[in-house]
Amino acid sequence: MSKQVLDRLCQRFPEAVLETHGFRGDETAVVRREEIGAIVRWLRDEPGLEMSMLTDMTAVDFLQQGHDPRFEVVYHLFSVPHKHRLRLKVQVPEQDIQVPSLAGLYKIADWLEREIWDMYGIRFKGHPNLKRILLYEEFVGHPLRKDYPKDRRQPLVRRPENEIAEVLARRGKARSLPTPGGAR
Amino acid sequence: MTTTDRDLEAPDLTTVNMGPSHPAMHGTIHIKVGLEGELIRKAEVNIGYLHRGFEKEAEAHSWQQIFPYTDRLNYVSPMLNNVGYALAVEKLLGITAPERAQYLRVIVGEIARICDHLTYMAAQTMEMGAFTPYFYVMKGRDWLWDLLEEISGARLTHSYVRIGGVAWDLPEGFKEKTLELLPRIDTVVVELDKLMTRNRIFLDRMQNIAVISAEEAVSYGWTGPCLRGSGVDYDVRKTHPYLVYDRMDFEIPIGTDGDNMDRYLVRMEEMRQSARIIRQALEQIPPGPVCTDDKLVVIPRKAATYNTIEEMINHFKLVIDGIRPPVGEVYSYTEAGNGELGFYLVSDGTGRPVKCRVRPPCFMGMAALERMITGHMVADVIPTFDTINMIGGECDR
Amino acid sequence: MGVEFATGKLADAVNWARKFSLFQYPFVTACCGMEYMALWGPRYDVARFGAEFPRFSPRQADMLMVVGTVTERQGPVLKRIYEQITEPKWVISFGVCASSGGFYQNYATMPGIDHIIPVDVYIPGCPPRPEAVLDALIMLQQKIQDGKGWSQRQYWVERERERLGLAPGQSAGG
Amino acid sequence: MSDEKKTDEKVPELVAITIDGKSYQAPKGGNLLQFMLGEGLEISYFCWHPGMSVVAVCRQCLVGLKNMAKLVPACQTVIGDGMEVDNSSEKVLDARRQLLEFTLVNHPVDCPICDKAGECVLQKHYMDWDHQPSKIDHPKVHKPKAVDLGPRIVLDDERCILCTRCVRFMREIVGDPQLVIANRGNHAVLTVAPGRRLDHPYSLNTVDICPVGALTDKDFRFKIRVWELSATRSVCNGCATGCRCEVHHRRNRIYRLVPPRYKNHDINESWMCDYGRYTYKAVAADRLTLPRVRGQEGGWDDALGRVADALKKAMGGDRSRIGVALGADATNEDNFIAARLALQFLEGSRLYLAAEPIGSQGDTFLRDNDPNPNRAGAEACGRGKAASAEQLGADLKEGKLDVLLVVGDRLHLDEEAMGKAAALDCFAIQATHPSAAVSKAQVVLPACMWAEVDGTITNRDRKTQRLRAAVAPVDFARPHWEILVQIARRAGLTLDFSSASAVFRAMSEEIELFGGAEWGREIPPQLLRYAGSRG
Repeated sequence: MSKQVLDRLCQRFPEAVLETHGFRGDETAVVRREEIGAIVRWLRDEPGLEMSMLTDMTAVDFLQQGHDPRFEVVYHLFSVPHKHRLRLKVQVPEQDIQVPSLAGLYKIADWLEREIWDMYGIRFKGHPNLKRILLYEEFVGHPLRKDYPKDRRQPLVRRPENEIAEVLARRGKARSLPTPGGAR
Repeated sequence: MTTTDRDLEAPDLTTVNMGPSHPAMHGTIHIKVGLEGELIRKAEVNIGYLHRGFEKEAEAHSWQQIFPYTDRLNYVSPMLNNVGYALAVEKLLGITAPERAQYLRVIVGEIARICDHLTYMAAQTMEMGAFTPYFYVMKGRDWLWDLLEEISGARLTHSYVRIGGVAWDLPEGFKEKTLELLPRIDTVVVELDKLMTRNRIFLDRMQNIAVISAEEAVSYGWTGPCLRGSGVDYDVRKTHPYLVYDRMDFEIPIGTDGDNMDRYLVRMEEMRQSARIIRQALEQIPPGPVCTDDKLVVIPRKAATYNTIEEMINHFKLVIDGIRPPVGEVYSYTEAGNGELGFYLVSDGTGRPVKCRVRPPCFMGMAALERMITGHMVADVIPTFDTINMIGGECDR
Repeated sequence: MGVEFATGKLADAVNWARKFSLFQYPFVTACCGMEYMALWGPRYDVARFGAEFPRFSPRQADMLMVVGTVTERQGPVLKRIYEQITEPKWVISFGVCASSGGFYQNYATMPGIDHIIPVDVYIPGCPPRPEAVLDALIMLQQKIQDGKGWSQRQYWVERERERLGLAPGQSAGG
Repeated sequence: MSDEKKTDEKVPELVAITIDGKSYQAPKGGNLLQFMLGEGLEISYFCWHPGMSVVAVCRQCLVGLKNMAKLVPACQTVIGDGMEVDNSSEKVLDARRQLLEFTLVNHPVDCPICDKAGECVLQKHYMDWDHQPSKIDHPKVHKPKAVDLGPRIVLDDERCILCTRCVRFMREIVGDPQLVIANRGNHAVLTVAPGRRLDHPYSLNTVDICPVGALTDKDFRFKIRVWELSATRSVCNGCATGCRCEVHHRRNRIYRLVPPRYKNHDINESWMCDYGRYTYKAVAADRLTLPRVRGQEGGWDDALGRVADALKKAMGGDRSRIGVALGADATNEDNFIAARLALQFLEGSRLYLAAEPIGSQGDTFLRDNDPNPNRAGAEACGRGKAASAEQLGADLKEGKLDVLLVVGDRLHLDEEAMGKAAALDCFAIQATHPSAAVSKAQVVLPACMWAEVDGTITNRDRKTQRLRAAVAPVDFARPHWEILVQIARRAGLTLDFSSASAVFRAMSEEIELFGGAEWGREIPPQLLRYAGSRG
């Protein structure tokens, strides 16, 4: 079922679909970044497809795998009337890190895109208010990038041991303090 | 805490902050409403207060080690998350659990679903001021937790499911206990029904409040009880049957007008259906192994591990380097308490996921909350928020 | 014999009264909340210990129960609530996440609430069983009866501050 | 397990062969196993090593050849024209499984206490090829355990699978056959030649190439499990050879240095000397952690301020009375900044090069007589204007200097010169460890060591290689170049660099020696766990 959808997509947008593959029954199409809006709109409105639900949307960072381009944004579409699914992917280079927004097509895209911006720092062109959703505005960087250290915390409340450490530093004492419970 | 705020500031609006720590905001969430009198003109929903970096942790652990983290996603029904994650990894590996394990997963999953909906009822009613049902519900939930504890050894965070099956078989006399318990659970549901469903005040605060049309619900990516409350017939267990749900005979309750009351009634009915499923599963469950014997997936028995070098190496490599799925990506979805719980896994062939994305059902609900409460009274925020049944661990991950 | 005796006895009486009328502020954030609900439920009726009555206004509460993971984003909220509670106040850290961050050791979570507020009783467990919570409650009551105050970590912080000649911080927030 | 083909100078004739029906262009007369590994094909082996002779004792790399009844070891097979290799048929895999089973018959159940576990080739092959339960219920043959083989190495004979890699290494690579295999059959044991100990200065390489946990390093064993470690690629700073190495560290503590495994590159192939391996200890041992002014520990502001003031004062007057000494142990970036400070901003000031005198500790294999890791680079940075340390001593004695700023720990002066230096207006030194010069200096600025900084160093063959920061700087230490930039700022000089890579860019434009050098991409430390065994 999903296979036919994929085939129709390839017929309709032969130049926009860069690559397709199926793994464990998940049909995937890698499409050109600029076309994603048009493609998704077509998938949503075309009779017989009607992929009315944007089930999920996320990004992947392939830093360790050394892929180029480094990021991928992944869309999972689902057709409530016809019960078929399709996965779309667009590749995002690190230099020009932005993707057209789908906020106009699906209501949920608004928050999902905000989350991707929050976690990966991928900009969405045309998004109404692209700001952090899970983390706080004071947070610097994007934690789900592979080069963000897992345990680099950015506290909002100053820790007492930090204050103590600063005082010690000012007075020229060693920095490493024994702290019960460990000041991480 | 009442403060005026800049970005919601308009000449005629009073801004009220509800949360992050608020009696009715189970889990921490922040709703900022701009009021005109008691009418909500503007609203802004802030989530993320319970963002604990699930995905970052998952990327730092081996495939098996992620189970305890999935427990704490939707911590009202941990078993369902276990099952969902296990199915995702099995899809990635291209293996299937033995039949008995699949039945066990159905059984524990449906018990967890009842717990989930009972907890929802407790929150819904208590936060609307009706404290009595809370005690009825807690009574019932503790009974169910006793069952799950007998199976898994833990009251709440079970980690009972394994990749390729489940940890161990049912304890002695489990079937009898469950069959004896289910009627008592039904009575709890009936009591709840009698207490609330025809209660005048309850109805006033639930009926025709926060109506969401089917189109809107779909566009918001709703799934599960909320979507069905809006009259859309979509339940993963029916449309894409997984495990052995295709052998079960059960109904999917559908709402009509998509208001708070429908979302409440759908859950009420689902508890009864889950009980049906459990009964059938307990009847049908075949004997047999509860886990695959694939050496590359399941760690060997302790006795063999400690006495032969082959099993020792096998155990060692599975624990240290972890399971090595093939390179690839899968999106696997199951019906959790709040709807379609999806896992999008990307593997590069090493023992750790490149990406372990959770598709949180109630995240979609929260996205719609702003639209749902705008135009209603400030008192309607609480019941509306409750019908979404937002679970912090799942929504913020 | 005399004044000290009388005042000493008076303090005991006050402490005795306090320990059986703990008004708790439940700062419920996460999974532990499920066990916290069970704690209220009919089976493990916390009312037996005079601590059943939740006050959702910090100004009327005297025991802060931090239930579940506290993230860095919640830090200011928690600290503010703690500071709004009037003296005398006690804090129970419910579950490992609140006590030490548990197995969430990453950018988002706080490695234990005692990094920003003092804690009287830590309850281990993920989540702790209600029995453990009741035990902790009894321990806290004993602590109140004895008129004992802060946690070991708090002593450490204050000692350090004193050693450096800083102003004594009433809360560990510094 | 990424192995690279040896790059021969003369391009060999390519012939067509097929492996599992797939056709390849292979070098005629080449080694089949090596070729298959180079092509990334899955094949198991224990005894073969690119740097050593082929003995085919483990038989683990058996493959099938067309028109050949028996299976043959790939490592001993010479590639010929039209060769048809079978690497995946059931027959081949079954043979390998049986071989592994035999290898495991007498192998002790030691993984939990074995230092190699986690990077053990035997474990890897069992999981990749065999993974079937044990069929043997006989008691295992017992052999000597925990044999003290030499000053640095402990041997466990039960774990040894008799691949003879270590024996061949001692005989062929370092030409000192200290190890032998004694006895016969399943009583064969690895041992040292009678009356000898395994004390060769390159003996620790046998630990690296040991596929199992038979030979272990006394210094490393039982400190940490290997899968906890992260690897950062860097360069050994033990001498002027500049061997490439991997720094294995966890939580800002270094546990060992190892050569990159099986990489056949020009400098040190996959070997390292024992001395170089232990140079990591200096990174943690009694470091200078805080700035000192006249022996008083204090904050950075004070210390930097004093140096800057002294410079300003001296700049006003005769600039030839300012002396700056480059360090032969500092990175090129550090020396480049120091040289630019001296030659451009302090026009007319004197430039020196502080370096350890050349000794006689070197040998013909890897270790060099010159103990300075970066003499060539420092000289290049000095643009030939840098005078020797002796010259510096002479100038001090003649009282030609008022201000002296020294980069690095390699300054050695005789008593008199030292005394003169101590009496200068300002004698500042950027050092990592206490030394005579440090004790005399008025301002001591704690600097980072090679394992704590990003940068490049240039070895005796004028080859520039990249250092990568493996651990965080100890307490308050800072990189040399950063200290210099801050001094310059405070002295009112616009020496603006924000990162070592920026310095490198400027450097590679100005100095032709670094023109061809590459900064390389930033590789985050790789956790040894999950990435699979290093075997």
